[in-house]
Amino acid sequence: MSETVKLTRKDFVSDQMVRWCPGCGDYAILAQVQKVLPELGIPKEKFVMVSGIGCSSRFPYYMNTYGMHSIHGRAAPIATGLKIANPDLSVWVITGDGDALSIGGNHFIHLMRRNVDLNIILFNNRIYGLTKGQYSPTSPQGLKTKSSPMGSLEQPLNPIALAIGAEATFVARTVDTHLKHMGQVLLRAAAHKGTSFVEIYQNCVIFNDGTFEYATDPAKRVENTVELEHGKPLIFGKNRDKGIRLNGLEPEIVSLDTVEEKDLLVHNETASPSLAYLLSQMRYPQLPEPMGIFRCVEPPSYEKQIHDQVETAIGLKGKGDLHKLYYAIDTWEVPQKVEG
Amino acid sequence: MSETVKLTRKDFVSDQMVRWCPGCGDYAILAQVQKVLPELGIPKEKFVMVSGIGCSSRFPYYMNTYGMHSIHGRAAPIATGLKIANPDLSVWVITGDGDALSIGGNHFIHLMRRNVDLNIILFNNRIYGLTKGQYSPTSPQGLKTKSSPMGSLEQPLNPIALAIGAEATFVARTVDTHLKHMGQVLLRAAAHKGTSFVEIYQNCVIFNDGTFEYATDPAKRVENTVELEHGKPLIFGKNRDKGIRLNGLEPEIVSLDTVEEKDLLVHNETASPSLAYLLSQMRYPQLPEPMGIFRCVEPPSYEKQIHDQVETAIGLKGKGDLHKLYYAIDTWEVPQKVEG
Amino acid sequence: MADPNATYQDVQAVIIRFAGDSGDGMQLTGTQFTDTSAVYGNDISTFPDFPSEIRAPIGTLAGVSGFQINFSSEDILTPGDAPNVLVAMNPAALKANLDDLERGGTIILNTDAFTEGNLKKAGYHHNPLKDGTLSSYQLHEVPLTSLNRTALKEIGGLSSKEIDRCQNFFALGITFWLFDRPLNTSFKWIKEKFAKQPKIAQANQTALQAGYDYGNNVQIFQTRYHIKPAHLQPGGYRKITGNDALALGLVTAAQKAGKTLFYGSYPITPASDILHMLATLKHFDVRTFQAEDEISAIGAAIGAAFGGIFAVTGTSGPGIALKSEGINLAVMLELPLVIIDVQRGGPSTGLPTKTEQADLLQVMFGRHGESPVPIIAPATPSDCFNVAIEAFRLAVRAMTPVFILSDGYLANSTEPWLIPNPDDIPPIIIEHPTAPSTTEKFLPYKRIPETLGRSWSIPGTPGLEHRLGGLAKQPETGNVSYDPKDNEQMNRERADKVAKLADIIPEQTLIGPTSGKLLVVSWGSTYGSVRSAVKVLQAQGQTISHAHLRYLNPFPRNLPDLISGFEQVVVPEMNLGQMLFILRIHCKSHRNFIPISKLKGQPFTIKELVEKLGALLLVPQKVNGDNL
Amino acid sequence: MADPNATYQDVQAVIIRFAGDSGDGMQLTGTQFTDTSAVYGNDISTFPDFPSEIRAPIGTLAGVSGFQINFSSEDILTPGDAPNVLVAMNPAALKANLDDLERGGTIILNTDAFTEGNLKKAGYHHNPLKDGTLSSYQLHEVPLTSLNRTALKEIGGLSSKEIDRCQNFFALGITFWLFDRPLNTSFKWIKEKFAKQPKIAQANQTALQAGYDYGNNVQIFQTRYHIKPAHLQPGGYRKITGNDALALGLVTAAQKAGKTLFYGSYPITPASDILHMLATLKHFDVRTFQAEDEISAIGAAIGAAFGGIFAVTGTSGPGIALKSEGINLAVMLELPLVIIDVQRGGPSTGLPTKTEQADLLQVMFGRHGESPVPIIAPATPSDCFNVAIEAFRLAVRAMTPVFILSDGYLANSTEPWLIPNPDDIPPIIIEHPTAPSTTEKFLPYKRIPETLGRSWSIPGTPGLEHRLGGLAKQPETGNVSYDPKDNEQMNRERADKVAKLADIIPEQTLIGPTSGKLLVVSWGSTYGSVRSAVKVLQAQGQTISHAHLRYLNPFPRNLPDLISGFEQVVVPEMNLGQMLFILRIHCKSHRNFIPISKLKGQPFTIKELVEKLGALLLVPQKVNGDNL
Ligand SMILES: Cc1ncc(C[n+]2csc(CCOP(=O)(O)OP(=O)(O)O)c2C)c(N)n1
Ligand SMILES: Cc1ncc(C[n+]2csc(CCOP(=O)(O)OP(=O)(O)O)c2C)c(N)n1
Ligand code: SF4
Ligand code: SF4
Ligand SMILES: [Mg+2]
Ligand SMILES: [Mg+2]
Repeated sequence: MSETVKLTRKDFVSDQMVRWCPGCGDYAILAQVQKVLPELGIPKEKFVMVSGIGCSSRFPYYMNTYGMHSIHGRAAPIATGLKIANPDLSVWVITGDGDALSIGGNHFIHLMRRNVDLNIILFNNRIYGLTKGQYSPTSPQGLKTKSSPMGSLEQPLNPIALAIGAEATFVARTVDTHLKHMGQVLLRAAAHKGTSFVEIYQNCVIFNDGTFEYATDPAKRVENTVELEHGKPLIFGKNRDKGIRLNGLEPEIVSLDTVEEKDLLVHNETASPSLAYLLSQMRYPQLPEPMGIFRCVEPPSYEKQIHDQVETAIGLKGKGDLHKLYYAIDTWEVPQKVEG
Repeated sequence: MSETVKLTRKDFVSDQMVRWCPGCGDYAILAQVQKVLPELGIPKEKFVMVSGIGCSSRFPYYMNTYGMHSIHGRAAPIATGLKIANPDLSVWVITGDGDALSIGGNHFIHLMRRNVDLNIILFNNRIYGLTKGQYSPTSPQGLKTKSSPMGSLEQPLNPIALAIGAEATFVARTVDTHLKHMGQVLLRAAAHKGTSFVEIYQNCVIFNDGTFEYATDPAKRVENTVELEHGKPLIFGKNRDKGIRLNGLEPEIVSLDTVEEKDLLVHNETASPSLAYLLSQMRYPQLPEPMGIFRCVEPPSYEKQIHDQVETAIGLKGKGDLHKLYYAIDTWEVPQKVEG
Repeated sequence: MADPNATYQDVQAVIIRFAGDSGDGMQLTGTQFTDTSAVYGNDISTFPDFPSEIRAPIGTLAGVSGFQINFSSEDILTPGDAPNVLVAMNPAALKANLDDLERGGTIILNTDAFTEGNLKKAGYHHNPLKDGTLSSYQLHEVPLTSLNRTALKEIGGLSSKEIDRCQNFFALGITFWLFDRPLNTSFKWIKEKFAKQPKIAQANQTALQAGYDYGNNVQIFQTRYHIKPAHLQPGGYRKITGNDALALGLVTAAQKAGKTLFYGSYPITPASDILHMLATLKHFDVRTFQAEDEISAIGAAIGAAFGGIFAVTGTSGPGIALKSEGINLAVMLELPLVIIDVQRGGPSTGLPTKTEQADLLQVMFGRHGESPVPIIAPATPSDCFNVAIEAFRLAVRAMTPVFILSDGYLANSTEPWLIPNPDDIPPIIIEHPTAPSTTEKFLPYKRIPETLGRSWSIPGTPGLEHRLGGLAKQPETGNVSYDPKDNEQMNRERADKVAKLADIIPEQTLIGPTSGKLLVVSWGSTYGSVRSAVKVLQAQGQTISHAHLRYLNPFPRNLPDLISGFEQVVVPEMNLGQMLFILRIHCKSHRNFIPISKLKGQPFTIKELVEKLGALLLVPQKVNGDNL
Repeated sequence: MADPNATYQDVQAVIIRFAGDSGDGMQLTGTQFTDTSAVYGNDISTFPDFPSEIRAPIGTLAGVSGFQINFSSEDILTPGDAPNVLVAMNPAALKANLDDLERGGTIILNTDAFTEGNLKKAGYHHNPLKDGTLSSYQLHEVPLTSLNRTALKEIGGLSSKEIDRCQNFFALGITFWLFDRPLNTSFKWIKEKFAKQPKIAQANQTALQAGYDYGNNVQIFQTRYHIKPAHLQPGGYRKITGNDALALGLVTAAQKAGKTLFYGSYPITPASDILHMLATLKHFDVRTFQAEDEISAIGAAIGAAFGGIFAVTGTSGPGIALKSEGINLAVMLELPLVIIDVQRGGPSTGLPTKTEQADLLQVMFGRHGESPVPIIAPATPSDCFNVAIEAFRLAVRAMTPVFILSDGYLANSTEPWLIPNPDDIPPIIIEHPTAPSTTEKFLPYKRIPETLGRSWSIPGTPGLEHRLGGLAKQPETGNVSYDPKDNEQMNRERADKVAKLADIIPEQTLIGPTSGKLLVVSWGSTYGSVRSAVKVLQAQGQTISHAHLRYLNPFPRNLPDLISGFEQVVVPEMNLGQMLFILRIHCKSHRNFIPISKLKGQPFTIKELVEKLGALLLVPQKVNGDNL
């Protein structure tokens, strides 16, 4: 089975009933992942989906791959251990805004800086779905929910900014309704050697319907988002007639009627992270929100370095020998007693 | 005692023996805090020092104020609860690079975004002191320690960048050997209403001696660091003859012989966080490391908003009345049975 | 309202279960039926049962949501065993619930939903309406969807989705007719709920009335049932769930102590509703903190307790696991704190929306080192109110964290609550120390002889500056001490002060003879079924006694004596024998403990307990203690 | 080497303690003495004792660091009770250790350090050298600092700090002379250690020799002592601590299974050294992961176990608290994993550098729901090696996490280890399933009848794709199931498979008669003192038996029977009676359990046990089970 049989979407559909609410954005993401994985040329048995707890975290059950639905917030370390154990696997972490950024926040930042070769997909619906609708770390300030009847008081986390603040090597954003874009981003994430972090704006029809409508509705999307392309200036709008220019460190919207393309901010995935951070600060409604790959650089991945150290150690000391190991410090011999 | 008796350094010295290693940078920080607190005009009984676990976290024992030496990594939530309970207190969180950024990383980022009115002092010695010298999340890659005999593999966290990635409202940096600077920064931190985060480069003589020598040695400091002053250009060097200019988004060192001051990068504490992030990326040896206040903005603090909601609720519903509360939903009366 | 076409029959109690898709509004329908019955004067007890998915695909077994109500003219203690009536909105609801229905019970179902597609989704290969599956029940086939549409078509301006959403009220109307309930409570509720959407209000009211009229007009029901009001203790009543009762109890405790209430929590089923309820009570100076995780929640509660206010943190089993290091700090600091564990099915994520009692040993022992913590367990939803207050009394007396051990069943079940007069609840008196005399040194860990607690000295008080910490301590001063003797002494003092709470804990009572062959010992939410089962057996003339424990650590002083009067002690628990385990240690001289274990995510039924206890009464167990 | 001026005396065993400032190198001095004695052929046992601060201020009691060695010509099992000889480098070291010294014991002290300032720092109001404090000891006053300076002044090129740092070797030289030890082992060590600093090497060697010569030349010692080599089992030996033995055992287990070893850990005293040791063994394909916290460490270990390699996570009590949610997941997933708890004084941060056994109930019960986990406890530092291998055998057999319960005493103590031949250690055979036959469906949770474990199927294997999860499961398929029966069945199966490990656990043995008046039951690190105390009593002709438990869950099959043969069962533990608690449950028919509790952060001494057990032999306890 590990010969290169051409895999299809169907190969990735498990026999378990999908149990999300009708209309949930999770369906589109599932479908897109099932579409992208067969395109990677990786045998099916090499894929592992690891998730935490949340609506989104039921994902592995629906994929006919290896998988683990673990505990809340802990998918990142579990996936890290798995990848260290077997770097051959293609490991995907499926998580939610609560799972990754609330209870799992510590693992999230440490995964970023370690740069383990994993792919994280964060289903950001700005709400706790599975526990029936409390505000999450990405909920907008003022959001009224069951646990914030007078409005949430907390400044939301910006997942992209946090990832960049934590030394992420691959950071991207897409939306549940833009299938083509999601597909492209997922392909790039899969190709990146190191931690690939993808935030997906996902609609929760039940508890936070329409929270990202400005970016998910195709008509509004073109006005309220801008697609990042490496080496290209930031242009957006239905007629692609608007661009982003830097005024000092402040991005501003300019009309291409009056400003030339060459004066626009040009995207560079491999630039210093200051650019990626700056882009993360472009927020609706003041500015169009960037979509696509914010940053992509490739220092060696963590598990690779672990393996390199193992190799180096073997090179230096030879393959471990238990006998030698036991005798590695001062030893002494107690001779056979000669009874007399 | 809560009359405005003039407090002095001595009032803040507890009767407990200070048990850090001779030469540890922690001594200087303790002395400086004991010097600054009496200057704040706050009665002594209002101060509370809350720490986690680590060498640095023994701090509260040495202060003759209220204090708590809690558990590893958890000072931030404890201080948050305390401040919510009593917003009148001046609460200081004392933590280490392991305490705040390793086990306590999640609380750290959430404290930043919530903006509780606390002052955090992070003693960054780039090592786990108390557990006898393992690498920490701020240790440079390649550092050989007990737990990384072939060199640490992890990209270090940049505490300033992480804080900014997590929506911090006050971010500053200073060093244990520069007492005057430390004092100024601590005063500013105390004045800020909201979470004030201060990173202090601290020398661990036993396990990581000299790790920040470039910034702590007075002679080297002037060449390798640049002091941030609001509204002023970034100028440094023994003869203050060098400056920082932006080349696109890349800071570069220029000589004031050839470049005019007006072309230098001017610091602005209240600018978009992109500037603070960019400054956090200036690292030795490529660039001088900024010292002082990276960012200072004052949205309302978390505990104040909680209290505001309480006030609003009381305004709307009147002060809570248990009788009304019990009867707030549909009730019915079972009448006294008339036996007959 | 009497209907000449139907005969009336008086019955003592009826158990009805509403079942449909997660989106069908069954929880709401059940709640409306409950409210009406409660206001009508019946004793009531309810139990909702929903899947852990929010809204699994329509029509599937996974998506079925149910709500059971037991309403009665007599005192009842549980939502009942087998329903007498099942209202099934679709084939999946029928399939998922049929096994539970009593033989010969009544089924009301929506025939419009029994389409080929829906039958398939529910896993029916044949239509149960046609293949005899339902022949031993009283089946009432109602084309609910179409009847409802017809009834509402006059209103106009409603989408067909909006119209179909009223179906549940149509079904409710039918049951109201069948059990002769007044409509006004629901009418009122609809009016208030949809005050801003008058069309929707009108639609729901119309559907309700139409359902009622349908019952009246269409002669599918031979009999209407009449359940008289119950002889409840006189007074004001309301319906209450365990979670709401906890929230009200906590607020009451704080008010009675003149304290601000702090609640730090990270959402988790089935505890989240406590947070939701408390978040609406800010006018009582309740400060809720939705933490980033459970570790932060306990941490903030510790900070708040240090700050001198009433601090609570609530969660379920997985959250307690995460909080255990923090709880241990609170034990060491000796700060008063209440920790709520609303237990659910475990281990791990287990059965998150179901009930279990298997966290007892975790809360008792799940911390490193010697770490004694008092534990109280409420017996019924309304008892949660009392337990919340009691927990604070213990916490401030002994200066210690205290556990409340509730569970998913108590959390979501409702029963009528005899509303107390808040003025009758005794105050909680706390004296925080103030500036010490100049001659004496302030000793934060000096023990109060009567309680062995320490004083609760709080930051902001001039002259009492001191440091708390998790390191081993010197007695009285609380200074860090590595002296072996100090460590042993402080460990023993912490154990003693918790044990000493038994001084103020009421003695254990029982119903039935005080000695004899069989004593049933229960704790927590099994109270209702165990007490009911024992009553049944006692009514049959059997000699059996029942002691229900509310105080699990320390136990009431007289417990060992009380137990020693019986030949056999049976302990029914929703776990594999955890209380039995602790009893065996505590009541060392008793040897014949017998477990009744259930780990099915469901409460005991009265019937199964009657059977199991009855069997024990017939065949006494060997007195050798080998029954675990 | 014989010295005409001194008389020789043969003694069986000597206990010597080196004490000084944390910076004085006492751990090193002790280690050198140990190594020399071990190589010389004595049986040895050592115990370091250091403060939790890294280097508290010089000269203070808080900064005193000590190291005790028991060396003997006979078999010894503990580092000894009261030292016979105390080497004190300063007044604080004298003050902190004097109480422990045997009456009449020998003191060697550095008079140069007895300055006014140092006396004050140590809290001495009078100079103990002058006020008669030491009159009942054999006092040897040595101006160590000045003698050492004189000895080293010839070398040149050394700072005075560097010279003074050699003091400890001067002191070591004196003790070497006193106990007639050869110098060559230390000479060799110095040479290797300071290979790159020849001056420093020369200085230390000179100091050592000078100290030795001082003993020889200055007639302050009347007698030299001679301790013959012990009659140890023939073979190769090395010194080993419990932590090192665990590390070697884990690597051995992995090699014997042909597996990569994964160790995920967050540093914590006293477990960190396991991580440090394993980090140096990368050439055995050991992959260490220093996690961001304990939760991540257990998570990564679970991931690694899923990945099919040998996964271990190690910590101390506070870390276990944090890991409990993760451990519970491993229980539910049924993955093999080893979890090490090196216990320290608790609760909370407690006494982090001291020892205790109070995590037993935590590892047994500290998880929500029913969550059975096997537990093994090593008895001695070298037993840690065997236990590590055994833990993996159990883990892969039952497909379960397994606890190893070590403690701070085992972790840091050393004893000679009879080095095994790795080829004699039986392999651990694991068969991972491969592609299933096309006719059968792969069932990840199908049980193997012999063990009740499941197969260990690993990602990367074609055709076995499956999903694990923390939700309740259907038997065999492992699919999510909310079916009440499934949940109960899986809970019982998990309990049964752990209980079934008793099939392969050796029967419990004891020393002494198999029935009688008194049985002592111990577990873990108390082995040495308990066995020694029992030997003493047996030698006195007392009838007493001793069973030491290594398997704590499940217990050996014969344990209840074995225990039932005795009138009284005494359980000495470094806690408030945790094992006694479990024994009482497990051995229900036995009623007379007696605790001996110690919570002082220190191991039992043989003497205190001899006294307490002796007293019990004189005054038998009432057989009413009321002794806890
Ligand atoms: C330790 C623990 N705490 C809390 C929970 C309850 N819980 C389950 S999912 C969840 C949040 C889900 O939000 P998110 O990650 O955004 O996922 P979504 O449901 O929105 O997809 C919470 C709080 C849990 N399962 N475990
Ligand atoms: C739950 C828990 N895990 C681990 C430890 C062990 N521990 C104590 S302090 C520390 C790290 C200290 O490093 P840092 O915060 O940088 O403080 P420093 O000692 O360097 O000042 C660790 C790992 C602990 N006390 N508790
Ligand atoms: S609750 Fe929201 S996120 Fe969860 S399945 Fe339903 S729509 Fe999706
Ligand atoms: S170990 Fe390092 S950080 Fe800790 S007290 Fe000593 S010098 Fe300071
Ligand atoms: Mg979400
Ligand atoms: Mg540090």
